[in-house]
Amino acid sequence: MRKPFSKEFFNKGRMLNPWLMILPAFLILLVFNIFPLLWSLGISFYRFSVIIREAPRYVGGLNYINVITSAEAWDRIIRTGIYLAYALSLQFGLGLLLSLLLFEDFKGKRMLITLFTIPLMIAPVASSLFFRYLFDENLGPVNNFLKSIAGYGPLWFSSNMSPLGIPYALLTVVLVETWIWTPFVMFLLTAGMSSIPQDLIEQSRVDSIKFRHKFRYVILPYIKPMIALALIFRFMDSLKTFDSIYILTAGGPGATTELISVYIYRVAFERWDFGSATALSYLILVIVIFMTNVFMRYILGGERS
Amino acid sequence: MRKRNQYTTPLVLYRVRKSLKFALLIALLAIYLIPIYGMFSLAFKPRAEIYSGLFELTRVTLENFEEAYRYGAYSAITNSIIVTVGGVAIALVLAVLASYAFSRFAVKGKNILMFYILSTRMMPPITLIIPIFIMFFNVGLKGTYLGLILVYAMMSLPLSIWMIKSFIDDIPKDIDQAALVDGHSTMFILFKIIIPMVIPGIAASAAFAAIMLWNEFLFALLLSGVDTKPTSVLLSSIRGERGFNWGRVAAIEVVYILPIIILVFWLQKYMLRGLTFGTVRR
Amino acid sequence: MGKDEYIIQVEKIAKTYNGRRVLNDISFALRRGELLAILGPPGSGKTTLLKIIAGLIKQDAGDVIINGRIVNDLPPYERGVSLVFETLALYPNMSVYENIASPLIAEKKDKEYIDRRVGEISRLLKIEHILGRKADKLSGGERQRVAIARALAKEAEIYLLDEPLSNLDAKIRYALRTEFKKLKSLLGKTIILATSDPSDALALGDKVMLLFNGAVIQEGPPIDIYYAPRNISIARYLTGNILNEVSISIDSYGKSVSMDVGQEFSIDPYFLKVLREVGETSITLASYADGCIVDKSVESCSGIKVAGEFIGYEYRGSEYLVYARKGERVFRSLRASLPNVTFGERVEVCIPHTNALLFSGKTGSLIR
Amino acid sequence: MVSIKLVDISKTFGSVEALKDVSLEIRDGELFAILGPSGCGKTTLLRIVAGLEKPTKGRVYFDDIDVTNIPAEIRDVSMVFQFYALYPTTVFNNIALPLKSKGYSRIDIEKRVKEIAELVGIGKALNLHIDKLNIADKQKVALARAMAKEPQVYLFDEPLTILDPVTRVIMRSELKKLQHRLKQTMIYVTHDQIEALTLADRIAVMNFGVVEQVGTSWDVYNLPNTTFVGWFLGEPGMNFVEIAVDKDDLSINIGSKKIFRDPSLGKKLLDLGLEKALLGFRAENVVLVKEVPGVHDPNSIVIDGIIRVIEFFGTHYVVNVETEGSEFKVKLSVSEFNKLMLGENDKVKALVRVDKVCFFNLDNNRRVL
Repeated sequence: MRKPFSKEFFNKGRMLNPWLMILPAFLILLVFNIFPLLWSLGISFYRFSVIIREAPRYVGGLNYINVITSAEAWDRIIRTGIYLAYALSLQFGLGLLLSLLLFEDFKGKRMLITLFTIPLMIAPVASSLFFRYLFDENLGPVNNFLKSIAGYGPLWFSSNMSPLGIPYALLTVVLVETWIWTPFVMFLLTAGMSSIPQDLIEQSRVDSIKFRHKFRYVILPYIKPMIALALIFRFMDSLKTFDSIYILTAGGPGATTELISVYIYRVAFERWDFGSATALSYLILVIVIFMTNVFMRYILGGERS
Repeated sequence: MRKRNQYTTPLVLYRVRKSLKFALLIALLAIYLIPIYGMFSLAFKPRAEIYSGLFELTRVTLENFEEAYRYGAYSAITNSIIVTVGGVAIALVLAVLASYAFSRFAVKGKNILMFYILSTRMMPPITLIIPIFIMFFNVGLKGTYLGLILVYAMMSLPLSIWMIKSFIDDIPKDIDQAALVDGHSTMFILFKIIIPMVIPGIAASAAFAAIMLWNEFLFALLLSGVDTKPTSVLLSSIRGERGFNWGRVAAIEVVYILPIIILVFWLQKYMLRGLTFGTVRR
Repeated sequence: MGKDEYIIQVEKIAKTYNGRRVLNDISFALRRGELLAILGPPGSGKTTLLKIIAGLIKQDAGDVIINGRIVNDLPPYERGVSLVFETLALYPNMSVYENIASPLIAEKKDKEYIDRRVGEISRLLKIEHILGRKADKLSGGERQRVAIARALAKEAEIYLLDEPLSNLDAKIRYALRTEFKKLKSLLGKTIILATSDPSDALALGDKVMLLFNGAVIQEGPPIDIYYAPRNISIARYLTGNILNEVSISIDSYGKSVSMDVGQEFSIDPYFLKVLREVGETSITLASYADGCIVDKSVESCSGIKVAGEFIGYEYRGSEYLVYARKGERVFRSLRASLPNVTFGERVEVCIPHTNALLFSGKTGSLIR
Repeated sequence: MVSIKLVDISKTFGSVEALKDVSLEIRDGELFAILGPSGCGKTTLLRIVAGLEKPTKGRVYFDDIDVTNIPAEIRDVSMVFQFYALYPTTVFNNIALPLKSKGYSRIDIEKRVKEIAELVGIGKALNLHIDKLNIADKQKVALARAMAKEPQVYLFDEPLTILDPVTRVIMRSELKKLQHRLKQTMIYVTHDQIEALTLADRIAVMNFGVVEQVGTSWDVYNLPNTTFVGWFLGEPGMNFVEIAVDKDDLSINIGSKKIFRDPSLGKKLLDLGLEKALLGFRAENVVLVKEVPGVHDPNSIVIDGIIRVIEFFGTHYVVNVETEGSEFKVKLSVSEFNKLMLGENDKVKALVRVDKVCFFNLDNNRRVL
């Protein structure tokens, strides 16, 4: 048998203090997570900019007041809300449809599920960039196709209103994000469905009950927790949406697709106003921590029982 | 010809319904996979045929890959490998130790610590980026591999700890106790008994962390330098150019996502844990 | 050490979890070579008690004394005990050989010794042919044997076995029980065995200790436990909660007698005298299934006879177990054939006084 | 109301052969039990009859109609599962849902549900949510749901296992009564021999995907076709001891000891080509004595042995006797045991009447006599 440590290390009965095992990981988190978090809390109370090279100046809660009273910030928050409503309902609608189609067992089901999960795992940067090609307004395959059947291809990256009530550029972001994330919803719901007792599924088959009864009495009770879980995950991750927007539209045209995370990024790294940016991100963080708390209670509560 | 009986009509109806459902599923899958297919076919298309239609592939050529190489894709991929492997390696070692302690010992404040670790998954990275940016700027870590590797280690630690812990939790504590009665030491139990049992789980956790880091964009954008820029940043920089070469982009993307696609097939079994951070097991 | 000295003494062990008392002043002592069966329902504290003896859980109070030495503060591997877990806790990624060798490796024994010892033990347990197999590729019975083999590999003073026969098919369980008893007399080891199955405890134990809700309620040889259960809950437990029971009330003058099974009953005069002599106004009379007669009519009954309704039966190939009911009371009788009645018909139930156990109606403790 | 015919059914899962060429005929209106240890393929067989699983090979017939390819949804059978598999809604809905999809009118459904619920004894619980019921009532709901739709066949997958023993006995009687009244074909899968022996008109005993024997309770217990059936039924199972026939005097021997001298039996075995065979007998059919009385019943086999292990089971003792390297069990009542005053390592003689023994071929474990 190979021994990775000296004999002394394996000495009989030598117990290790559990804190010693946690410490290294904790140190990394301390330096690169806890410390920056506290620091950024500090920054949010200063007027602070690297570019102007002036010394940071303590301004108290001014940054927070500025952010809360800023029409611009509220505009971005509302945009984010609209985006969330569209993206999440599309992702959940399609995800549910897919998982229902995948409910019954058939040969190759696992393979199909795997294929569906590919978009989820590849870099949003890569897929978004490719969607720029697909949705290219003049020569892209999507518009080529639309023109050949409908004679018209919309300007996918413009601020023109789409028939769905949001500008085309935002719609494009929603569609791309839906492409990426629908499999996530599908996957969680499918997992929830696999927790339905086999007996109950078979009973419903032998009884040959109607689909709507099957959905209500057999499927829904078992996927409820997964729906909640997926909703919380998707809500919090959608707040973070950055990569795809940055690549697809960079927030434009104008501020059409400038959602909250892109907005903070621009305040910080284009206007170099670190104070306002950290203040705003702290407000978001508070929401997220609150949600995480709810989530933890849900998950860990369920796990205990 | 089979005799008509009570089953004939219902059977026909049953089969029609089933076929329709299957057709719809296949149609959706097709819509789903067309972009991926398009990416691959574009990468192998001659430059002149780029806008010729998604499904047409008259001649296969590698010229796009040559172009990509000249464009610097090779060094970007190398950079991606360095920071990903570096970040995952550090995180993995630390996570295995920590998750065993979390799983097996009554550490004071364990729940709070685990909660905090999970909450980092939910934190918008934008909250952290500003102080880290300033910190790296001042310490001179900006633009270095080490800087990005350390940040990446921090980023993948929570996923690794939660996921590996979920695997260790699945091992009955009786196994540890049996080893204790046999007379083995803590380190023997961890390295010779527990870890060998969760090797597949640890590998899967590492793979998920690697995918996360491989795909990471925001930190890479702000913290990498000209020479240390990973693939995601290279791809994003193409965005700013006018009338750029789509064949070349597709070629870089194919090289960039191919390893992930291969991993996805292996990771299927662990997908649920990976997606839910190990909080849901299957 | 003399033969009469105890090899293990457990004195007033107590343990509380989250405010719940799981063990309450447990004491017992055992001589070398004895087998103690701890019998109790799931959750009665058996596993906790074994783990306290093994040193895996620390007791709140009381002492564990092994070979005359108090071992309370010793870690598990210095106590000279070996434990077979209910879950077996085999190391699934190791081979059967490595599993059995594990305690020997921890003791840093040389290769030759380990080889010899593993060989010996695997022959004893008839698992030589699977030594090379991985532990997660075994059948239930094989896993059980490997776990016992690993425990035996360690030279221990006391072997602790937690539900060693649970999770097995009834048939394999039956066979393994006999084999286990043979093994026990062959090795002459001191064994403490926890089980929730009365058959295991009665068939295997030299002594049986009943553990209910963390407290010892009776201790003694199997036959004493079975024929003189200290209180009625023990008798109920031994029969899987289908003891034949009747409540009898006798007024203080000993004149009028009534039962909870209605008006239709008769008592043999001699037995009535016995009941009166007890001097209690309320008595619960009980019998096991083999001490009860159920038939269309029982002509002479030397005990008590009540009327009931035939509700069903079990055919066991060699015999019938006939079920009758009167009100809430259910009676079972072992018979060679079925009574000539159909479901729902009236039958007579007779419990002869020779087979009757009498318990106090108030305290439930055994009178006779 | 159908008879069911299974012809050469095989089923493989990956590389595992769950069923191997199973052929059975289940008569119209009979209660047929399939008995076997876990993993013997009995549940798979039931699921094939239900249409939940397709056989890899072979056909299923309901009367004369080939239903092999008819899915469960339209096969028109009822199934009751071990864990009752109720829908999380009211009792009424549970019974009514299958009827709704059968196209019954609202009034019909209401009437029928009430009728059946009354019959099974849950009439008062119709509007309760199933969470409010105890296990026995839940199983009754499952039974009522199965009955309401008037299927061609009832399929039971260990429906009584989770009930407490007394309720189980009562439910068993109820089921038997019901079966007498409905005269419906029922297939009952169980691993519990008592359940099968008590309930069934006929039993199929299965092992490793093969039907070892089909017969009445008495047949399978007393005349097992194979050593497996003998071992599986009874507690303890049948004893098997290897014997040899002496070619010269046609006596029967265990090792070097003669146990039976009547030449006719030895001749029978030799005529079957068996010099060696397995002697099978049940533990409760053995009479144990310390000394054989001078003249004993010539129709008894006498085996000398030594007591190795004594096990006390409350209602009886089981004594393990060793003879010439083999071992057998003897079941004794407590009074018999006490009379004999037996102890471990005592020498005893075991007497078994020759009409209570079976002989099995050593090579294929099948019964020959």
